[in-house]
Amino acid sequence: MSATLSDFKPFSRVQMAQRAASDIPEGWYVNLGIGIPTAIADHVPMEREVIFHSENGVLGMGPAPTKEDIEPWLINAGKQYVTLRPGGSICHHADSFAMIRGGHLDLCVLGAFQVADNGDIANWATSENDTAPAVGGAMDLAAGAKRLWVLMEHTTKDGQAKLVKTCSYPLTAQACVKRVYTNLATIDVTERGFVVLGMAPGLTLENLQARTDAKLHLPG
Amino acid sequence: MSATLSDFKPFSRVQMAQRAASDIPEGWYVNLGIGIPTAIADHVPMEREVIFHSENGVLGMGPAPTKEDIEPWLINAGKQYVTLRPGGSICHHADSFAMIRGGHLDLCVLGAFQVADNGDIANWATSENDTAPAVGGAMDLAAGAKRLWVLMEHTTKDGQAKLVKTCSYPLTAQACVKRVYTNLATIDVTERGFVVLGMAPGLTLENLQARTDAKLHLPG
Amino acid sequence: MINKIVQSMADAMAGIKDGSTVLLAGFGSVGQPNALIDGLIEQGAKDLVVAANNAGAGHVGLARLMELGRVRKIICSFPRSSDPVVFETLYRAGKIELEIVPQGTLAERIRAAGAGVPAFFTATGVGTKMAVGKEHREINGRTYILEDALKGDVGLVEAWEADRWGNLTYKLAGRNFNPICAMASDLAIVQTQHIRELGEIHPDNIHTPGIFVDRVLHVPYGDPGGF
Amino acid sequence: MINKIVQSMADAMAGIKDGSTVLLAGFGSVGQPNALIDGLIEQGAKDLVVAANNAGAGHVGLARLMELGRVRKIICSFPRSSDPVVFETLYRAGKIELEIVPQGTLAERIRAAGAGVPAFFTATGVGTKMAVGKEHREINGRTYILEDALKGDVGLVEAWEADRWGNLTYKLAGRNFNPICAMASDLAIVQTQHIRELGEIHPDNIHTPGIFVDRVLHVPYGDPGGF
Repeated sequence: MSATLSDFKPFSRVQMAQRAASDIPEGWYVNLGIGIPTAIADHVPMEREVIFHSENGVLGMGPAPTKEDIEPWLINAGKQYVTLRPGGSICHHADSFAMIRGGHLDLCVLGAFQVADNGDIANWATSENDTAPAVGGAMDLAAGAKRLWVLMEHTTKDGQAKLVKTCSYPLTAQACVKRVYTNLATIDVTERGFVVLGMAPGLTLENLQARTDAKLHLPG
Repeated sequence: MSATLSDFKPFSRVQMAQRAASDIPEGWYVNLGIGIPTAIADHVPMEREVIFHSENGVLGMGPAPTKEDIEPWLINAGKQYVTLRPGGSICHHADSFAMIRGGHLDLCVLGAFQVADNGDIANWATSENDTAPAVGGAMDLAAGAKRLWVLMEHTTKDGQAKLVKTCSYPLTAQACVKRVYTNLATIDVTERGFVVLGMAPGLTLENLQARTDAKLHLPG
Repeated sequence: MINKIVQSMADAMAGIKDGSTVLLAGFGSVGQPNALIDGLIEQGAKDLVVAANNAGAGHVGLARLMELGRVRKIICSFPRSSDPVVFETLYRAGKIELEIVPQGTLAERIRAAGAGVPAFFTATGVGTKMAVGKEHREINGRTYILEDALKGDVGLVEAWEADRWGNLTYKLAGRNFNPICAMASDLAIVQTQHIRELGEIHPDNIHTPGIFVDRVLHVPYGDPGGF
Repeated sequence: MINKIVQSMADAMAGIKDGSTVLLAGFGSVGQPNALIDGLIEQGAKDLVVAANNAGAGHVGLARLMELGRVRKIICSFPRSSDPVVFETLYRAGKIELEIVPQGTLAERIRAAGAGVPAFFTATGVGTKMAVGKEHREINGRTYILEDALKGDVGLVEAWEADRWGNLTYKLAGRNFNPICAMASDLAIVQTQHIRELGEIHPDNIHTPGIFVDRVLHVPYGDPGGF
């Protein structure tokens, strides 16, 4: 890790969410995972109609409610209060997961512990011996959505690479991640492996590679 | 066939339907097959609440409409106009057959070509070479309902037994008929085989046996 | 702005390819997308596999499509109808393939395709001709057979109400196969009696959410006719 | 006259046996049948297998049932919660079995039980710990695993409206697991916010038809609280 913070300026979490949001076209059906991915919705303008889905049978979510506007019967999978846009709808859990598992979502964005350059994702348990790991809908979303993007820090807090040759943590799903947005770069997962689409200002490919376990490629 | 018509008085179709209707207790969910079984509903008084189901997603049918009261969007599986009672509901075809296949119907009553004394039923095709036989929902109903009753003539028009040791026609389902109402008798299908519960006035067991391929038993 | 409402039948039918599998909803003449079938006849796609409950009546609609030689195979539960002359003529002449499927298995196979289930076990058909050649398995003491999902390249659907996001409701027995044909088709095309403003249909009472719908055409024909 | 409305919690809970599998609907505290869980605590059945999305929070409801040693096994997708102390203590002490199931597989397994499908293939979980020991099969070039139906002896459900035939509606995200838990349980017990006259709920907008419901108890508690 030769580069220091003074060498470049990592993307903030808001910037990460903004970058992912700007890549979502109108008309897509999108599920945003609990955590940072949820913030992506705040950066999609209302006039660009993107239809957000939540595992608990809520389709067409709008901006978070103000305290006065809370509808106690309307929450998302992260158990936060949400709103419904005009055109939103409710279904039961099996129908909601039929949307996910039947390949009807254009996009799912999840957080992750690790992504491998074959598209494997590990995001639900940090070791084989984790007591009572909680999987929720992550495996359904990863295996079922047409596209899976990941939004995560480029490395762990102690500097370990999260973009890896092979996931060491228990897998969530195999070969399904298409793109990764980190605080350092935007990276596509292709047949060649990781392809760098963009980097934080001031960052060099060399510096990025130093923070990445798997080989990085340039487009073309 | 030693007995002649003067020896006994077969049940009419109305009587057959009445006998079956009188055996349906309040609260049962019941699907009545196309043809004679449909008429059973006419003999269940409205105040005895029996909830009639049709394969095309209609639950809680009432009496047939008068010409003036026809709702063109409300038909049964036989494509006849029907009515809905207060408390009736509509669902889609997969949910409707979930009711059938998931074992939620207390009773289905079908017509049949043949019933065997192990409970096999043949009611959808008269020979292995039938051109384009039509099965509809019969196999689902026979295999799925908690109880299957059959309402049919005791013999074919030319006197062939329809209550048989082994069905010669293609099966609809195996070992599922619990009771048969014919123009000559009411017969339970038990582990012992056919058990005669009642006969048309003037008919003897001997005469009934003469019109039946499989062995008949008396209760007890 | 998302707007799934198309302005012409040609736009509704655009891109349907020869060889497509078409899931055709409707039961009797209730909730049957007759205008879209006529549109498909006009559009010209051939070598089609059509899944529907029946195999057409008279010389109109599905029967007409078959009569024109455009249907290679029909998958249905009940090929008979009040007037099945076209189907029977083609079938006896060996000019159309037939796959008979119990009605509930047909519905469940379509629903499975929409839900990402490629195959499932069922008790329906065990011990019958329907089970021949299929995998059998005993589960908890009962025998079941394995059935495959039935996915559509195209789904033809009739709704009562629709909005520009493709949210749908159905009227009474007009629901039948429509919701599952929408969810199981790559291209779900809807004819609707009524167009509603977005938000006009209560979110608790939308029968088919727009995620399962691609195109909506306004066809306010009124009540279904005879059968 | 059919009347599924019962007048007391004791009537609602009558006959639940030791060793029962209980399907517990709800997601977060929305659409969760809290009164019925308290009723089950009071009723006394033990050695229970409980299937629910979560494994209880704090020391109330499901957590309390577990704390009393009445739950032998929990089947859920997300055993963590804001305060999972009871579950974690029991689990670490080896006093409760845990079966983790992906949320969509959990929902589909429950729905399958209600629909008479004993087992189905799914892509969810392939290549993960969830697939260990399960049958794998390649279908049309993709690998799937076989999952079993999950049937309830008892289902605990919360509705918004109910009538004496047991027809139900749900309010917004209060729907969640409720319809499938009702359809998959031999004894489906419902607590409802509102009782309606028969026919008051429009037949097109009944979310759970009464055929899937056995008992209804009126529990007008108001809005759900925190999570």
